[in-house]
Amino acid sequence: MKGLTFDVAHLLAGSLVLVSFMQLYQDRLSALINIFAIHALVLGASVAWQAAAQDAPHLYVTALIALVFKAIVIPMALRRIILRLGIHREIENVVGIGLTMLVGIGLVALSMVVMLRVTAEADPLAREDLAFALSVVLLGLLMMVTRRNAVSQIIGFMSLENGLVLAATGAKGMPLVVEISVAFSVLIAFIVIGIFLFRIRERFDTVDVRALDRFRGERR
Amino acid sequence: MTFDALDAILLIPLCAAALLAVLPDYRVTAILNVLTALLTFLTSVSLFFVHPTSGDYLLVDDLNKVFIVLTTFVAFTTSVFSASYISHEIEIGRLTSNSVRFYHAMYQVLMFAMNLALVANNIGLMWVAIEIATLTTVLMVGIYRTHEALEAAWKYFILGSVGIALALFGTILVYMAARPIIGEGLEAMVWTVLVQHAAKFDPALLNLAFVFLLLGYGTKVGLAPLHAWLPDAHAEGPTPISAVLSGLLLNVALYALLRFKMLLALNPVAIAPGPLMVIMGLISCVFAAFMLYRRRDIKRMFAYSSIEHMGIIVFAFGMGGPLANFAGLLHMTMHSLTKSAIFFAVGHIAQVKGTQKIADLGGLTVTHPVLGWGLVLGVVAIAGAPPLGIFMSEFLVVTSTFARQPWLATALAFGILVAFGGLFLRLGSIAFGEPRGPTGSVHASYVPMFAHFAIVFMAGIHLPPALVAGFENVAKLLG
Amino acid sequence: MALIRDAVLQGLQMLLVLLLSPLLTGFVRKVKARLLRRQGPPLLQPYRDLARLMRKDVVIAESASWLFRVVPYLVFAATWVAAALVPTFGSGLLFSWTADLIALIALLGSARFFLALAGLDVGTSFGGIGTSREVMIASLAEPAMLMIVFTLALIAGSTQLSSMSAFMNSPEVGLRVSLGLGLMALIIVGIAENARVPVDNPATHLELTMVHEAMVLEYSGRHLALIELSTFLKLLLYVSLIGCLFAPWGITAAVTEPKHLLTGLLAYLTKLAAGGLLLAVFETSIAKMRVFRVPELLGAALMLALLATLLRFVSGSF
Amino acid sequence: MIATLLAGIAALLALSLIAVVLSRSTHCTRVVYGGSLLITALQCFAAASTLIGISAASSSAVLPLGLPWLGAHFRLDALSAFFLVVINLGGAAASLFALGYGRHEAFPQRVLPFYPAYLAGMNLVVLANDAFSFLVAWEFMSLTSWALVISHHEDRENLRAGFVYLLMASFGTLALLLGFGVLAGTGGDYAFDVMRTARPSAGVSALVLVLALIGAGSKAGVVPLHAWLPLAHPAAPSHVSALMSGVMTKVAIYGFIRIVFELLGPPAWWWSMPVLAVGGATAAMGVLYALLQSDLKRVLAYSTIENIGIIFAALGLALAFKAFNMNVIAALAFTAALLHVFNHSLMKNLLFCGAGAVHASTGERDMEKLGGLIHRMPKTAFIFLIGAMAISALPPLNGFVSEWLTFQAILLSPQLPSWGLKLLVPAVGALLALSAALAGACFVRIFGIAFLGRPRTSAARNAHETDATSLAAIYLLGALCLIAGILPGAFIDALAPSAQLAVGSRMPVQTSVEWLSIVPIAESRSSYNGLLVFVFMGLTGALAAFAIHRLASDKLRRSAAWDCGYPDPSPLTQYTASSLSQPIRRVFGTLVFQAREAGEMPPPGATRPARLTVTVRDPVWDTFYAPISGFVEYATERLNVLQFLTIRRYLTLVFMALVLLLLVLAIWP
Repeated sequence: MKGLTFDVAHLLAGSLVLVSFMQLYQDRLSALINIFAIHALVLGASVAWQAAAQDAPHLYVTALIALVFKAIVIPMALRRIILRLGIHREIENVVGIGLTMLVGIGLVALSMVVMLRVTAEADPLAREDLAFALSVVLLGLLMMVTRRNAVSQIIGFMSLENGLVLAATGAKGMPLVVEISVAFSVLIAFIVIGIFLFRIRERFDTVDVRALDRFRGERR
Repeated sequence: MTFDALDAILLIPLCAAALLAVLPDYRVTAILNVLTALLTFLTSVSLFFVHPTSGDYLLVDDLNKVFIVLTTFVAFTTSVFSASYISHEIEIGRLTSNSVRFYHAMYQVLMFAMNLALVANNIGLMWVAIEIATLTTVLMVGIYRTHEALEAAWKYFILGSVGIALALFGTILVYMAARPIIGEGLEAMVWTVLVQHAAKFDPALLNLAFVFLLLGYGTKVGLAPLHAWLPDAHAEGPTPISAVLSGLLLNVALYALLRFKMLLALNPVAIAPGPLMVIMGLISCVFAAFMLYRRRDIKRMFAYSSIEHMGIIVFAFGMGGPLANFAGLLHMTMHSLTKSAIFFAVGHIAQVKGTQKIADLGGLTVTHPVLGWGLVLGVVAIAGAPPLGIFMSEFLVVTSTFARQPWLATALAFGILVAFGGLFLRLGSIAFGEPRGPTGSVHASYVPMFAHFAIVFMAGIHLPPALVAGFENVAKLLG
Repeated sequence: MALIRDAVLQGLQMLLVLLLSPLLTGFVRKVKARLLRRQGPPLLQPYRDLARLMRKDVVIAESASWLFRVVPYLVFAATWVAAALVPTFGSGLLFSWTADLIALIALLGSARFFLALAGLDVGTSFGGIGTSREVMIASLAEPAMLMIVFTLALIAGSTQLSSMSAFMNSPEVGLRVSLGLGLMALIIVGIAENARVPVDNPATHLELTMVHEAMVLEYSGRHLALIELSTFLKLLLYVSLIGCLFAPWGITAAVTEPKHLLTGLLAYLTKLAAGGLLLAVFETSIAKMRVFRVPELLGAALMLALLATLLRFVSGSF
Repeated sequence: MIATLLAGIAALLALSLIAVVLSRSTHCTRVVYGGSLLITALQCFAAASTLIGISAASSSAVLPLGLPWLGAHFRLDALSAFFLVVINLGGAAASLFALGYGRHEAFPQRVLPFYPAYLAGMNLVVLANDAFSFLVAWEFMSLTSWALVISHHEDRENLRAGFVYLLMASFGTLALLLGFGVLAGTGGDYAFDVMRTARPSAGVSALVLVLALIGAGSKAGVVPLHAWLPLAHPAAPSHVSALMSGVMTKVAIYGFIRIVFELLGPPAWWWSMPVLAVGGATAAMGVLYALLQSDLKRVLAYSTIENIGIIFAALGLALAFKAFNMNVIAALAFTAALLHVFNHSLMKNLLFCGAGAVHASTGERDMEKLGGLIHRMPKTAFIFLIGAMAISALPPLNGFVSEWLTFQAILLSPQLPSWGLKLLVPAVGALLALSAALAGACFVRIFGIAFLGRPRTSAARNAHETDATSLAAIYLLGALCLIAGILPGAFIDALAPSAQLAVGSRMPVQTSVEWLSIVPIAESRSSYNGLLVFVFMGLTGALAAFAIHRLASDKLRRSAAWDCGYPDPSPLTQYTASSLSQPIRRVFGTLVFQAREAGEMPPPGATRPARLTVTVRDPVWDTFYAPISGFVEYATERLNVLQFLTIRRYLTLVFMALVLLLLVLAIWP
């Protein structure tokens, strides 16, 4: 039984990394959003599995949040945004897909190396989980820095945060997990609302020198 | 549970925030704000006399006592300054009474969050508190709703969130490291417990955790290259918030960093956290020093000087040892007081001149002697000139380092010198030279500013033995 | 008794230099004239000139200040005191230790200082020319002179003229490189300081070539007489300086009996004559040089003296 | 004794507070300057009494100030007593002068609060007995003087001068701070008493020597760290300039002596070489700079640099002799240095006050616009002449005595067994000789152009004699110059304890020598008697005058100037400052400053005037300062880009930092 739990958790966590890679691969926003929904779905599944495995019922709440909020609400909201902003078939990579993937692989390798230095008596489940979680986090960050469009950056951030939740739930018996995931959902809600409010189309990136000259007068 | 001072410093701001959110008149709310801050301050002072028991969630020890008292005090003086500042903003219509109500509520929430972060005995709780603080400050930075303000708020928000996320990951890792030793559940996140067992934690996990915490909380401290949010947030938000950010929020993040440093220091096998902090501190100090030169916006300039000083402080704590730690604590205190005082002055200056562009300021000592000389005094203090407090701490940092690591000390001295040049270069055109801009009189509250200067001056001349004892004690704790 | 005798001797020396100095200048002029196959002025002409100038009224410019009138006396006093301190017939006189060689140079320096100021006082362009050239020459001649003093002092182990001449008289001073260098430098400096050819021409009033004469251009009557006299004194001083340092024969350390005095005087007079003769021959055999060549000459002197000093520093045997 | 001195300092600080309070009142000027005159005079007497041994030789005190576990240590010993005399004598004279001169001040409230504080700061520096108090006082001194320098900040130049000054000052302070850091060692004990006992290793003490030379040297204005001095000193009000030039540079020298001669223990043979080299270079460069300036106060500032060079050279000699245990000769060199410190403080105070009087009555500092002042301000002219003579090292005034002693020390240095020194010392001697001669030229130039000749502008034509109080101050200084010149023995003896303290020996007693002459080593070797020189010159001069007015005609007619028959009524045909120094510029300037003259002669018939343009480059600025400012420019330019990145780029920074640290962890053993 122990072996099975471990394998399933491992599988789910690994597939989360895989989905992150799929996200990196996508350059169409609408497709990206779909993939993110899947990302959240997998997360929900793995959290639920952890809940079962650690028989920690409160984790189901987290799983529920992941499912409802991240897999359904947010993607819908984002879809509406991109439709309204008319950027749903935007292609916007800073660096080419291939390179991004390459870097992503490097990151995963790095996180493995760093994690496997952890002595084995910290139980393997946590250890493997953490390795995956770390790579998800790094991939999310990578996404944020390689995408020019606000929406895809948010998605990057959210997958980063998925990695966090994965880690948190993987950490057996960690208190406050629910609170933390809630807090993060609030954070994300803020971001999405922010985009809504300020019509931030490419706000992340329109902070260019001309704008600064006009607004800041900091330039010589 | 029994209600004591510890809960009080959390509950007072919280209740006040709720109250302020509903009260309409901004004059009343301003006064209420001041009173609340005063009350919180008095309560925090009482911590020295009544010794509350630290539970699983809250703790009070010598380390955070210092921070709490400093925070509540500066919060109080800032609220006094904020009262006069806000009234002027209302008059010129930059703020509506609604937004002011929101502002005051947020102010108290911020106080609550910072106090919570300081007294939290639980690394998760501390993280939550710091996140709340971040969100509130984001909202307050954006309060003017101008393009620049929103812009700055947004930048702050995004970078802050990422930092927060990294910090959370670090926190989780710490828990993971602690769990095998302490066992599952709340225990494994409680400071007091962690500290006892830190020696047995898995070093690799601790190292990893510290990297994430350094970057996560380092973002809030404003260390280069994670500093990007800081200058704009300072420049575009209302000045009281700039004062609070520089004077308090950075310290709170620093406090978190220190806690984890202590944790790592207790583990013999883990990497020494010192070198990392020293390097980042040095980079921040020198980098910010150079950034001072081409600033056009007075508030942004002082924001960069905050980065520089945070760099010095982190450097000092990174060096470690009783002397350097003492210097770091002293420098942190002095910097909070001085920098917030400078922002008080700058706030009034910006109000009376109607601009915060350095190019449009000039001859302040002629047109507004009190403000002008106040600013000069502040810059002299912040540049580390005697007989003011920062000179003492910089003296201790540099000399104590030079005996151990001459090149590091030389680099630090270089940074300090460059910053000195940058500050005085600008000061010359702001405070002296031919007057520029409107010369109308200003109805300002000079009390907070000069109160701070008085304390800084006294500290530079003579540190009260009690304070010294306290600091030395804390310095020992920090190892 | 001894004190009185010393005082008398000291006074005698002062009078001696004062009285002999015009004669020396006259002698030099005479010899120069003869070398040029001219009759030349009589030997005592300088005395006559002085007397005539004394009798004439003084005419000074409206723009002249009190300083202009005081300077001649100061210059005269400084030069006379300096000249009186150089051993002539006997060394170790009563006040010989009042000022050593360095102080003596400085005394001459103060004389020059005042003269230069006088050149500027009236506010004429010629005075300016004189002063500006004079200070330029001085700025090189003085360090050269000091370096020479260093050399000699290092050889003699003293800056005290009496003991220096005594040492030079003593057998242990042989022929030394540094001495030779010092002597050459000293001669160049002396020529420059006394405004002789080739640095300056005491006999000309060709405005653009003159230095010393341009400074004193505005002086007349008794003032001019004093300045002339101090010029004579300065020449005498340098000749007797060279005499007492490089040809110290006949200078008695302690003048106690008349015969010492007599021998000393005779030796001194012969030295003066020789010096004057050599100077005249030198001046007639060389042409005046352009003002801006002068620094090179003096620079050479400075370098020679510095070299001498260095040699002395490096080893006592040079 | 120390208690009274500290009380005096406290009184000065209180006075500056009073100045803030009274800033509106009209009596403020009189109160402040009168008060500081009184206090500094008392301080001066107190210090002098210890110096000549009336009261206890050395006393110390500890106040519960400054560093908590250290406290503020203060100590009064012979050295600090001597420098206290210098400081407070200068302070008293300047305050007296300011009682009159201060009335011309347009914005007294910008000067008065800082003036007493500045005096207090200088007093504190020489009393401080631990590194922290020393540096606090040192930097406080710099700050207050900075405030005084920029007191006329409506002029942008002054602001710039103040900026450069403050930057260099804090640079020096940091150098000293590092030096003390080394001396204190890991123990972190900053009390001088501990440092005295500690014997640092060779490398450490070498480092400290260099840092002290940089730190104290930058304040004293040694080349190449002098750049701020000629900017800052003239910018301040004249009585403050007098203090900065005459006194504060001496405080810097005190710092150097205290650290290198006392705290650092027995010197190594090579220590003297950098000091000597710097001293010689400073002396020569300073006076050459001075000869190229036409701003009266700037010339004086540069001449300060020259004299600082002389002092450092003498100190270098003292170090050399001390290193080889020739303590008696070391004492000679050291005494020469201290005596020059004292003399220069007198002369420079005098000259700056004189310049201030001229500025007050004509509103001009540019010599080219002055002239003929001796007619309009005879009293000032006379005493200024005395000062000029003194600083040109002419007997029988005081400047000559100290230079004479220095030369005597040089003449004794062949005994030094080190070859490097054998070659260096004569070169330095030549440089000193050169600078002495050039200084004479420089002051002929100042006095001749500014005071003699015919007035060049209406401002000079309508000048009026300055007020009695100012004159009193200047004449007091002049009298002291004369006394120190004709009775040097007494002053040399007063310096004996300081020499004893610093080099462990002293010069032979001078006051007992017959006829009051001074004899450094032995009478057969060298001696000088200022008194007799003075008397003789007086007598002979008087005799000549008497004889002439008896025998010769004493008639006197005034008429137009002769001027070789072409007298020109226009005063513009006079020699100007720049034309007067043209020959010297040609001789030295082409070498040192790459001075180039370009003459432009209009073609025949053209009516426009011919032009002569002179270009002078400052080698020091070109080699040291321009690159640094260029580097800062470049660095700020490059780094400033980081202010304008997009959020994504900022995130990239964070990301890279994270990856970097993770890599570090990955490769961590």
